[in-house]
Amino acid sequence: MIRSILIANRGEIALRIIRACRDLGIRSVAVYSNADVDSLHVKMADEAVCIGGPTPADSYLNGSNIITAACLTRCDAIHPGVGFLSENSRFAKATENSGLIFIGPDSETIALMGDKIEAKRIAKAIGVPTTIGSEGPLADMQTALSYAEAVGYPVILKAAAGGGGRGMRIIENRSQMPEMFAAATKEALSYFADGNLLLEKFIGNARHVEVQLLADSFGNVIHLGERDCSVQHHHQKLIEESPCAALDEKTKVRMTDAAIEIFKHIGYRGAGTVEFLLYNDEFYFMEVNTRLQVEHPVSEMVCGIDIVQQQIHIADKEALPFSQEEVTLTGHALECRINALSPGKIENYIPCGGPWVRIDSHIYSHYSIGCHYDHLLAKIIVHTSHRNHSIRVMKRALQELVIEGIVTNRDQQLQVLDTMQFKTGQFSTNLFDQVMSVQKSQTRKKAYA
Amino acid sequence: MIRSILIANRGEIALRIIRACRDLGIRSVAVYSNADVDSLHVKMADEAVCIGGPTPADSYLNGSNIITAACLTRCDAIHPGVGFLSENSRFAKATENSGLIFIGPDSETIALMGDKIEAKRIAKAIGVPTTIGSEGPLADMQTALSYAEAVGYPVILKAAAGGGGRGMRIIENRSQMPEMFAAATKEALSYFADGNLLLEKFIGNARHVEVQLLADSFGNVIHLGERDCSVQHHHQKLIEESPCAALDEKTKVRMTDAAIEIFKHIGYRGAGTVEFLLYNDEFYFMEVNTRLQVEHPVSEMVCGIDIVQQQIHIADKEALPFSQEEVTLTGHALECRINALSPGKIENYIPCGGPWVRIDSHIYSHYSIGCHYDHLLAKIIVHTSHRNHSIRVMKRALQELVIEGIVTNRDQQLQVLDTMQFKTGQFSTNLFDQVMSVQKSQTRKKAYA
Amino acid sequence: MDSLDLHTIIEEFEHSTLSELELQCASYTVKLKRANEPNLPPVVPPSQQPVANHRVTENSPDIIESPLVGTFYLTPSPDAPPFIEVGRTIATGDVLCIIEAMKMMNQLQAEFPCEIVKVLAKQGAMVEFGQPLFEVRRI
Amino acid sequence: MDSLDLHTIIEEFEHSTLSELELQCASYTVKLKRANEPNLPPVVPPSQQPVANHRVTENSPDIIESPLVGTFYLTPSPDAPPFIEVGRTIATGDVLCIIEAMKMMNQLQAEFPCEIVKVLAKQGAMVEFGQPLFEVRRI
Repeated sequence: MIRSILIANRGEIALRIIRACRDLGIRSVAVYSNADVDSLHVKMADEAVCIGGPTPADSYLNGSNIITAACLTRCDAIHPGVGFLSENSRFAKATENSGLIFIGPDSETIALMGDKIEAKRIAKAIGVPTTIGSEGPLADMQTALSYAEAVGYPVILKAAAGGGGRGMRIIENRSQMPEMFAAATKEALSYFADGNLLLEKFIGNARHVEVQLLADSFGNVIHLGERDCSVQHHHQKLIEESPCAALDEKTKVRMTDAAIEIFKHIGYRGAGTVEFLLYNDEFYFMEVNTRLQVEHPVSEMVCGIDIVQQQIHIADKEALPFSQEEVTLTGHALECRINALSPGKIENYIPCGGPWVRIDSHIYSHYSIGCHYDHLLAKIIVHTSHRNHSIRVMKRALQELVIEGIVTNRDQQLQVLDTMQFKTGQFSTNLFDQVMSVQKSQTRKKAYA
Repeated sequence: MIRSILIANRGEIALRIIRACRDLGIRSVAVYSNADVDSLHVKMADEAVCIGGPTPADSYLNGSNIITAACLTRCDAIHPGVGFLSENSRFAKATENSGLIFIGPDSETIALMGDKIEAKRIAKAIGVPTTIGSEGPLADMQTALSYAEAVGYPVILKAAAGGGGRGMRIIENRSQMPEMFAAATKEALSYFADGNLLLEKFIGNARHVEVQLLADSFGNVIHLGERDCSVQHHHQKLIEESPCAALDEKTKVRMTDAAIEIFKHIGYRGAGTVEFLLYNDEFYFMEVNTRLQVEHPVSEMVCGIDIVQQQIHIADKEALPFSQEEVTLTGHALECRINALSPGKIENYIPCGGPWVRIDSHIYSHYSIGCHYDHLLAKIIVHTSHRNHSIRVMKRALQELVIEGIVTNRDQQLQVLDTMQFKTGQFSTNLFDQVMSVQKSQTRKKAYA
Repeated sequence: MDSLDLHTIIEEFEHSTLSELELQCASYTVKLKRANEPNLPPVVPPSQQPVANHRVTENSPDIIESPLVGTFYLTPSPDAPPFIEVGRTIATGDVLCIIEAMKMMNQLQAEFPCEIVKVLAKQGAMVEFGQPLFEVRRI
Repeated sequence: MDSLDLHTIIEEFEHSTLSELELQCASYTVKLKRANEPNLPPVVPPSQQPVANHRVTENSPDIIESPLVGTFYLTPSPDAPPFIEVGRTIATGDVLCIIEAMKMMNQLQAEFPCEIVKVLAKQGAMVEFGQPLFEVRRI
């Protein structure tokens, strides 16, 4: 039985997990780097252990210090949060080997789904549509060229070993291939120590839609609906919502069925996500995220289920307490990520509030945003009966939010919410860049006027 | 059509109404006293008008200045909020006479239900149980004595003209009557300029349960479930929840039916509440609140309906957009009021947050709490699937709340949540005083030890 | 002020009778203090004055503020001449203006004899509670 | 003003009759004060020291901090005598203690010759990253 959990993370996601622990009566142990002494997760947890210097490699990626801290503070389990070690199968394995419970899937599952070629092969094998392209790593540039001829331009090169936009290149025609292939190989090598590349047909005007799943140790797999995460900048999600405005009921059922099928096939255990590209009512498997996701609150609000609590219950070998039929998805939830666009000290923070608003945030007045970690300041989540209500409530919430002393992306988010594309639900992953380029050209016009 | 609203109130409830305006695309005009220059409602509204000095009589009760401000800022309507002028039928009438919409019931309805004797008479006439006692104001102390003999001690004296615990006295036996009668008369006279008293049989171990209703101009009346507001101190509510833990399904249906019956009978229009005493599955009509209530969020969370938006739609002569059958009450919502126990400056405020938590509050770091108005700092509302989850989430939220610089009732609230009575749902309106007296005697014991 | 350097500031201070000087500008804040000269009277910066319906600052004109919310009129009727004019002397009880509220014409009377220095509100405009209406000089 | 250095400020102060000077700008804050003795140079407070594994304060002992999270042992095995003792002199490379982590016994070696002044961690207890383990005096 899990009675205490070490949280191997920081920021708002560490608070999120501490809150789930409190709600379950579980003791929480925070870890922190020298740079995070004044962080809320350190203050809020029942205990806190300093595990290293500011650089992630020295602290939040320092598996040995984290596992030792968990053992010495008598924790039963480690929750890796998102990012950092959350998809590191070696860390999961080391955690298990130390006699601790890793709150996440088996280390084997993490390793299997971490191999994007293998993941895609499995999806294809059980009949889930995947984008056409190379079935495995490209031997050389010539192979890339012949695949590209076969599927037709544009194509996209991706690092076989990792995500986050690193090693990705979109190639419009044959002449761009040599340069792009070399650049992508180099980038993949430097970020993932693995230069292998995949090639896929590039679907330009697509949406990013993912299905949230819960699977227990007894073969029960259920979904909590889908999330649309198409508003992105450099493959970083900015706005997420559930349900997806572009998904008809039939496609939705096919997509959630496909996601459940994959999880059943690989014997997945825990919370996880299957990501798809959606284009004209056709969807294509992209990858499996074997962890909690930043945007999980969007699903929590529409289904009323605490995903982090369920992660803990599943890790504790409990069966899911509800069936698919007992899950009701109500209304529409929308999340905006508020990011810092510059480091600095928050001189004044007045959060938004009131009806239909949830805030997941670790900031406070006089908190300093350093340059060691990501720049997520707050997730504003709203939940109402309809998508257009949610958009209006989100605008109200963003407008009343006060964060002084640093620059944030609040105004950019408001601009996106105000576009006709977003309002009507007709947009794809390039919406954010479109909005920003329009703004830039307008600013330029003004400058010349 | 209502396109702009003047909000004749301050504090968190003014923010609540501004938020509803924003969500509906309605322009909001705040009013404020000299003492509230730095208040959030002044900053958040689209416009703000100073209407007088710090004393309520000079500003928030100054109907003439408020109505003039509404006219001159070209508002279509006035929302009175809670307290202040919200149940003042003369103000409602004056608003109507100025060609403005009063967001609330007809002034006649307010006047009718403001007369507690008449309200009780109506309830009784249509078959709703009322507490036994005098049917009208007591002529003199001798009449009080003979009524008390007839219904049996203990009895309670109440001011005929007002509520809020003013002019109330509980009388255990005959010998206490002369002194109590004189004191209650004096208090009623000084608070309501009306010394008339009522006498009722006192039900000691009862709960305070109220039904939230919405009624439009077309005769549609629906309820949004009930709220239990039994945790009180000096008749001031401290904790509210929905549904009520002590109400079986049969009694609940009878109670909501009775409430709807009363609203239909008097032709009520707007949002309103019928308050009952609940004792051993029997309930007794107490009064009708012809306004929004502080604890309305508890109902909003279980039904997913924005009560303030509905108030505005109803005032705008729109029909209710849903029937009783379309209202689904889900889960359990709990609200704790965080009050200041001392005036002073809030040096540091870090709100609670995360899943299942809503905060309605007007405070911020460095905001000063004066002594002119009530001491409500924040309403923490949680909504989960079950009552015991809600209690745990509320404890988590209260524990992480940081308000430095002034004394609050946060710890008292945590003590109440921790009692066996509250946890099991078996308590009555004297729970808070019991908890505090136990604490006092323990403190005394410690002092002697 | 941006070009002012420390040397100049100290120089200025030295040639003054001040015992303290605090200076704040875009680029820096500086505070100078001189001890030992007991002959100089300390300069006390005037603190905030309490806000009253008639704001008074020593040797400066009074401000007459609006006691209610309403529409400000300088004339008894659209065609009539104004109640007061700048430069005119007013006796206690003289009508200064009308503030219309709830269809009532509220005449605002002078509470002391004074000379009108300036009219601060606009004819026909809304005035808030406490809004400055006239600058006057007591006689 | 940004280029104004401490020397110039002090110079200006020295040549003035000031008793105090406070100055704040983008890069630093300085406060100069002169008591009744006008010969004393102003004291500039040292700014915050960077935190290092070996914290150094002038004229005070060094602190050796834990470089990892683990269990602190002063002895190589339960029955063996401790690696070091208070008062003893240690050479560079001498083992000070063992920190056990992930079933590995990590020997912590002295990086400079020193004398052990105090043992700050408890035998068999958990130590965090950066936790002070020994107070030593450099030789």
